[in-house]
Amino acid sequence: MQADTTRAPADTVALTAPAEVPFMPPHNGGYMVAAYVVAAAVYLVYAASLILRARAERR
Amino acid sequence: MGRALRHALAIAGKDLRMELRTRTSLLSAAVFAALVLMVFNFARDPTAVATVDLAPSILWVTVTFASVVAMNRAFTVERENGAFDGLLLAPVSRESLYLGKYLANLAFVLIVEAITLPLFVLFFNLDLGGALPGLLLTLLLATIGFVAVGTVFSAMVAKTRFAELMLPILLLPFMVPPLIFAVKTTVPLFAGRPLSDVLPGLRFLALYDVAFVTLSVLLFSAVVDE
Amino acid sequence: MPPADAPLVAARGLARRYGPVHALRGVDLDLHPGDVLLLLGPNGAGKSTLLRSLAGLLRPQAGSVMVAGRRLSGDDPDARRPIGLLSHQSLLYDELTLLENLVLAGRLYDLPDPRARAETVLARQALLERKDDRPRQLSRGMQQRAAIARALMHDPTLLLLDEPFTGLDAVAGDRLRALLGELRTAERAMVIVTHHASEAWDLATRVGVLVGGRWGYLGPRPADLAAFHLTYQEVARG
Amino acid sequence: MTPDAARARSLMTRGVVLTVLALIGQAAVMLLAIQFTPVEARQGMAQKIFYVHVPAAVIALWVAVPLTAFAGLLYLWLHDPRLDRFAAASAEVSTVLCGIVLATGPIWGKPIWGTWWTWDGRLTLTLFLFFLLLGYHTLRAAIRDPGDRARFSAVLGVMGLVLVPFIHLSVYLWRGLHPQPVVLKPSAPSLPPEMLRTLLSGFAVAFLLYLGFVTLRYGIQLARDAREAAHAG
Repeated sequence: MQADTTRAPADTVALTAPAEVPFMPPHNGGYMVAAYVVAAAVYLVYAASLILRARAERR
Repeated sequence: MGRALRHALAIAGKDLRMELRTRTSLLSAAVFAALVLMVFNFARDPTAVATVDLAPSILWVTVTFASVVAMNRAFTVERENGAFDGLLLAPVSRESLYLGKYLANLAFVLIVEAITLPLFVLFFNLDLGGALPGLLLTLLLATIGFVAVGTVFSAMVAKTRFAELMLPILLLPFMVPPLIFAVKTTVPLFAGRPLSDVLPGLRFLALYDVAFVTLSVLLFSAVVDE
Repeated sequence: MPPADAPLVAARGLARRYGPVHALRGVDLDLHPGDVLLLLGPNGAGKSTLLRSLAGLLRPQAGSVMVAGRRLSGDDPDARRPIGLLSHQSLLYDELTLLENLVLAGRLYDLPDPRARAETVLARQALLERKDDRPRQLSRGMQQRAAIARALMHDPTLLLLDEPFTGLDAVAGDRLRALLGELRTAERAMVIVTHHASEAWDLATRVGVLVGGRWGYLGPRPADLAAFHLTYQEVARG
Repeated sequence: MTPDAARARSLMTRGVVLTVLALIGQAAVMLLAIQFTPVEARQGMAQKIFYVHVPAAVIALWVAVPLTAFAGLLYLWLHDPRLDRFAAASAEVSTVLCGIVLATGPIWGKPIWGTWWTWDGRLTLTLFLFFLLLGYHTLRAAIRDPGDRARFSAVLGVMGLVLVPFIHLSVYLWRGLHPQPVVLKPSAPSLPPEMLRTLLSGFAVAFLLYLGFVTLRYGIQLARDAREAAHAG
């Protein structure tokens, strides 16, 4: 079986021992975006609620 | 030491006499248990899931909810005519006051379990056989633990309007570890596996009991003393 | 026993807050055996806060209370032994009979023969024939006599009474005044919290008026109630 | 303007500044993770959720929740209202942080482990703490007397903290694993420098967020208490 000579792209670093057959990392960036959006949303909404409550107190 | 125990037994005795006289919450807890068991009985497909695998968790869920019903009344009854002030005023240490209420609660829950267990065996026509002593020990150790925490929490929620709802909300997270330890003890027990498989669960249950009975005794005065 | 002239009760610098509200702002009080203090003051002036602090049911945020030479604190339950409390609630369990309620109290106070003692105090309150009844089966006046019986089970030397006359008709009021008269002995001190000074004026040896958590007036009871009302009015406003 | 009200005002200002800075920091870390951190060869881009999930979990489980319980324990000893006020503020922030961990956990789990939920030690502990915190807030809302509310929530806080080791034991027994050494050791045993840098900055920002949020929330509560005192005084 002819060895697959394509190397993983330069900027990826194999954390664990490389599998016998190097392969492209799975295309699952969408999950990352979803997680970042959710985290950012929660942080922002909570910060906003605190700042609004603070402003209500200052009046 | 003897005096503290006498005080505790006097208080526990009073609670038991009052409860056995009205039997309200004991009966409701027992009826509740029977209903939950029945629901479980019809909610599963006996052919799909072997009874023996499901049985432990069914028993524990039933016991969990039935005991929360039983434990709630421990301190609601003290609010009648400000009777609790009478106990707080007496030269009784908070530790023996807690011990008294704890022993009464323990007795109620064990009575509810004594009603639930035969129903459980009947409804699921289980052949416990050799597993009965192990099951009873596990049931006792688990109950000792969560009733200790439940007694402290029922003292706190008695002061709120919806004590019946508050107690489960506070207590359930504390009941899951003993529940897991108990299920992980009874599953190998029912399956007749060697003692070494049964021991870890029992050891953790005993550890939980020591930790939370001690902690509850220490923290109880913070709950009742204004 | 503490020396003869030592006060039965010595409260020093009592302070207590409920969130933003300062119920007590530094209250001192000495009570000697035989004293009967009439505790007056507008609502929310701190009367029941002070009474509950004297009973050891309320931990002051500052200051301390000594009863019969022992400081009231969580870790010394016995310091509360000499204290008896008659609150406007009866402290009785509805599911227990009168006798069972009193025997329980007797056991908590380590009495040698709680049952005999219970029957004695019930007899003195003319309730012996009702000993097997439940508190809720009794009239308001009888319930209060049952509550008094419970408070007297351990023969307290410090008797605290929180608005004992509320809800009583004239007859029951007179009967209570007579009873309190009998209870006034050389060894016992009493604190009576009330809204109407007249209810227990002639029983009192001293009068204390709490205003905003401090003493507006604390001293021997003046002879004339009417004159006192005048000074009390400015004190309350002052 | 009472001293408390003045102090509340300054705390709120400081809290807002800290929070805004921390939010900017958080955005920077996300950018750092996306643009300037290598993609993990086996897990792909989804692995980068790690840089938000783990810091929030570490700050929640090792800073926010323990501080809440410890402030409660100290309150039981000193009965100082400031400790109770801090415990309540820290509990609210702990709930938000646990919320983020529970939200991003499954989103990370799906691509990596193939399931939305696993009884992994850290996630299970976070779920338990989330329920304990909901109980904590429900209890505080249900008790009107400030003294009772402070003591009861402190007792629940201490009880909750003692429950944590038993949650670890339950997870261990439930999954029949050998006990995991440290629940929170980053899943990658040793990170290359570029990844470690992003993770550490993630920790720093998450801590700054906690600090900003708790200062701000404490200031708000102090202002409310001061206003109440003014009315009742």
